[in-house]
Amino acid sequence: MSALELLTWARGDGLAIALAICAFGILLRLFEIFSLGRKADLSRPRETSPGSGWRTIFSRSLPPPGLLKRSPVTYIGGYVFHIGFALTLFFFVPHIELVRGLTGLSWPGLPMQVVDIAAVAAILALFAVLASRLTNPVKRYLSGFQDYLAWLLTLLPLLTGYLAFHHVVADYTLMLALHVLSVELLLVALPFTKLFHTVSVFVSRWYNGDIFGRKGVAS
Amino acid sequence: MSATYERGMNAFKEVLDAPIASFFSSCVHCGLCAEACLFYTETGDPQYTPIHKLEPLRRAWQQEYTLLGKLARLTGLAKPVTDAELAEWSPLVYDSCTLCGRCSVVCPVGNDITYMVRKMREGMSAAGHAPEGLVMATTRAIQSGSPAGVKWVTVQAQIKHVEAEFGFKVPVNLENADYLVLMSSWEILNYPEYLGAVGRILNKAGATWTLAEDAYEATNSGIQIGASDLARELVGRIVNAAERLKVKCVISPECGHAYTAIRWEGPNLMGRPFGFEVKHILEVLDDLRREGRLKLKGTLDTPLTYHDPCQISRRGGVYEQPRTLLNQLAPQFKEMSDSGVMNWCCGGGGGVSANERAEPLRMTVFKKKKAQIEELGVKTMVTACANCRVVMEEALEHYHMDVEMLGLTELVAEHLDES
Amino acid sequence: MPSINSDDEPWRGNALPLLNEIRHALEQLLSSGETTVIDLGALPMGPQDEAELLAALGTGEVDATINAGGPSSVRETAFHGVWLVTHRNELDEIVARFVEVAFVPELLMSQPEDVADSIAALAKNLGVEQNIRK
Amino acid sequence: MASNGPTIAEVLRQQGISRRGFLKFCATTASLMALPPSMVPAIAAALENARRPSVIWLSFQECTGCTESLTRSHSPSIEGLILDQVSLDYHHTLQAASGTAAEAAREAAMRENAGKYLLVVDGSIPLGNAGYSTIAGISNLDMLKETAAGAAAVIAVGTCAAYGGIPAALPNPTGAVPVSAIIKDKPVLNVPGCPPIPVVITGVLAHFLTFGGLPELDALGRPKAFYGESIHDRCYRRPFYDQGKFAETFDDEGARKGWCLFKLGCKGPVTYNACATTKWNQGVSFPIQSGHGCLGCSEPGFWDAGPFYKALSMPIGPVKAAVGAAAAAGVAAGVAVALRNRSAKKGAQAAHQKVTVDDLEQKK
Repeated sequence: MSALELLTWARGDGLAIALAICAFGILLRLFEIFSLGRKADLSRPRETSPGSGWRTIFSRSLPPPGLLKRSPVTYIGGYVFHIGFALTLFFFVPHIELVRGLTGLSWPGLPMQVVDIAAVAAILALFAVLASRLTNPVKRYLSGFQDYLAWLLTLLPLLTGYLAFHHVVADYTLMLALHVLSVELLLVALPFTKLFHTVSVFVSRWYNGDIFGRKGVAS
Repeated sequence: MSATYERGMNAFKEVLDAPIASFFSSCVHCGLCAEACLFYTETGDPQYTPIHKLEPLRRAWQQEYTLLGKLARLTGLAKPVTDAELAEWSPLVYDSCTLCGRCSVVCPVGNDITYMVRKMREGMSAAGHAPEGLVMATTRAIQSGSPAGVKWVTVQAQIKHVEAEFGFKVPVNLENADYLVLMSSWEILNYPEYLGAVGRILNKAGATWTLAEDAYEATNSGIQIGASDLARELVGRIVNAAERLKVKCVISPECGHAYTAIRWEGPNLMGRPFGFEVKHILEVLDDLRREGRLKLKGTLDTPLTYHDPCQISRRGGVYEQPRTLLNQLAPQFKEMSDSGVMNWCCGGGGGVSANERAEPLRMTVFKKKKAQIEELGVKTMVTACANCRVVMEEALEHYHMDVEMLGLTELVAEHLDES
Repeated sequence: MPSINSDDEPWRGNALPLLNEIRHALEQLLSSGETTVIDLGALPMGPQDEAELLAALGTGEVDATINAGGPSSVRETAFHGVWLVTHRNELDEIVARFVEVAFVPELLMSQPEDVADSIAALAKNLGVEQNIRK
Repeated sequence: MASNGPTIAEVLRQQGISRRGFLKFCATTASLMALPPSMVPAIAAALENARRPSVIWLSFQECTGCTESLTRSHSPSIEGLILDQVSLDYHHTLQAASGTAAEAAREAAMRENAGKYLLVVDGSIPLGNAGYSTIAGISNLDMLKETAAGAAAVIAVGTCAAYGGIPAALPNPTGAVPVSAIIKDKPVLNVPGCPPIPVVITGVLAHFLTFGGLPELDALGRPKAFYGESIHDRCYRRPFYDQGKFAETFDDEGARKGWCLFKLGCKGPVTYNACATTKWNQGVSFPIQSGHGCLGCSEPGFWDAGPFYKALSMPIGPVKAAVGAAAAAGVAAGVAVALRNRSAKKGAQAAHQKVTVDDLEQKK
């Protein structure tokens, strides 16, 4: 199988299989979560409250007072990674074309140099948070195989994408094929690992904001 | 009957709900909850990472309520939680968590870890892994009416004392009163001034109020130990009294978890919304002030600060009222670092103060509050929770610190304009 | 063919790096006498690139034509020592194009083999016995 | 390579070409072979002694586009000059002889130059039914095996010979395979392209003439000198890609301004060929310069690598159907798990035994 044939498989059946597993998994997981139900809260909510589920979905993206100082690597690394990853994912023109191909939606992209910087920043941030995971006593204590697997699965698309873009290590076609395949691995793993937080974070933040908001606290 | 492992695991299955499933699904092991938890910050021991305290509950969820977890268990890839593990987790779930909720406001994915610890304790207590101190306190609460064993006769003695000192009659079992006044064991035993203070304030405001012979105790060990059946029985006494006496509002005293128990958990434990209101005493004071029914004179001119009880402010939403009152009463009122909803716990909430096993750890983690007080340099600290007050008074003595503790209600009563 | 670049677009193609390469080659020529030949056919050149490069190099003092297997033009550009060598076939189609940085391009010089042929030819014309070539 | 006969330098000299002309020839040959100009002396030295080789050209399942491409090269230019140097002993489209005479010429060339001749093949070989493609009653497979046996090397010209090409496109009715699938014991050099750039064909011949062997090849058997870099990397429109400026349709402002054709399906990034520098039609232009994206015609599998007008990053599989089916399956499985979860939870609630203060400790 040549690199182009591998790429063709990755763009074709590979992508279809990965997206299918991802869609299947996300729906299954959401059913698993919501099927457990939530009892209606009978306590009288505060009449006015600065907090709510919707507010917390957004506000939890900001560090609470004092925490940035206590865990700078987690926060700054987290921001740089997530922003860099999002810029790379959503504003690299070939990626927009992928979304257009899937959904018909499209929007303007960013110049390649900007995306390049974002990708490098995201990769560096991933290594910084890995170093932190290996050295910080809490993270090290909490981490298991899945945490390192999720890290690797996140790194691979960025790394292969970067290498493909810069035509290093292997020729572009092979790298591009590996890039698409690594994304497919990520998609397959997403519903069944902690990577599912990309979906469930909106649910968990909403519940949190709702629980606190009822009591008059903006959480 | 007996607590059993099976009853514990069954309780896990009962309490697991959609919020918990979403929380476990979202956790990325970032470790930030540890940085918000004084049991970690003051010990540096990663086993006190809040999310880690829930590991048995998480495994139970995964193996019971997720397809992959179930498959892993059927194929032997995942091992079920054992009774020994539950025993191992008991100190983590009871001794090193005060249900303060700080981790819950910090978690970047929005996990309400406190919500989960509260639920996990249902299984832990059903499996017989609650600490002895809490078991005894709960037993006393159910059997004698108060976790400290305080009986109605003790309250009656205090009533006599208050009537003699202030010259007003303390109403008991009065129907159709505006307020049903509750107390915590601590107020009955350690801070008798509370009843006098509340009486004077309500009388001055022209409000009618009463005590109830069968519902004087506001605390609820059932909530702390995590046994909803017992918590329901305890809160039911108050609800029955309030309904029988047809009061308009039940006042939760200066006690953190009592407020949570009656105000937020109460209706859910009883399975019905209440026909009366439930307010913390600070809310009542602030309402009266706003209505012009609480007039104050004079000020306390010493530098002082306010300790936010976790259940009152972060998990209760009462954080503006004490500040309005203190700004009026104390010109030298200074805020502590991380005040309001980001406050640090005294170290004795959530049943930890009733758990002798946890006492050395409780003293260690008080270093946080100690550092905050020292940073501010004040010698007076006001609070609105008798449990916080007792815990901190003990710890202040332990660390030989010359800091005076005051109840806010008592401070308000002292500056009541009685003209 | 579509118009490739509108006037308001700054062209950011390959002319600029090439001009820099030529500058370094000139420095090398002066310091060590080493010549450099750049094959323009090996570079990705858009129509605009080529026009820009030729405009930037300009026209110099020497303009020679070699007639061997088609005409080849050897022109010095406005920069001394920078030569533009264009090979054409008999149909006058360009088959290769080089920038040569040298004091004199290699191809302008008469080749020893041809000189030897010339001696033989001249000797033959003059009827002289020659013994240079075997 | 014929061991007798004059060397190439001698032939040129006999044609009255001067040493200066010979050097010009060497310089253009170097350019042709994408070799650096510093290689010219080495080429000159090699050509001094090179002798004309015998070439046998076999055409199988092909469209004759490759031959068209070759004969439309810059004749009678430098490639013409090179072609003059080879002895094209068999090429059934170009040769005058036909029928038995033609086959006799092939057999004679094979005999006389055994082990030394070059075999050039265009077209793929059907493995399905021998009758799909025959010459003089001989199946393509037999003829290839027979002719390759005595060849010094085999040059597979065009994407069909190199990788199977259009005849091998799904569902590949004839079972078409490339030369390299059959000839395993000889060096096989691929000159893919549909058609290949003529100067690449002549460049390879020139290299064979000059150095007596095949040039350095990449993993797909292509000469690195021509196929070492992608169209995208050598494209003069590359700066627009980097700036994020793309033509959205073939007649929009971006297209008129010559912006990048990536969104219109250009396969330049995954196509390794020399079009962007060597260009076509005497160096006039190449597809991208003419406003159309690269089809990727020199890559194995290009014929089945998705629509030509879909951007390279677009999905090409049955994604929507698969996701739709998976979503339905996800909902079905989700509902099943949800029902089970609910009954498990209900069961746990039913099994709840009221906790009393006597139940707070495990009694042994």
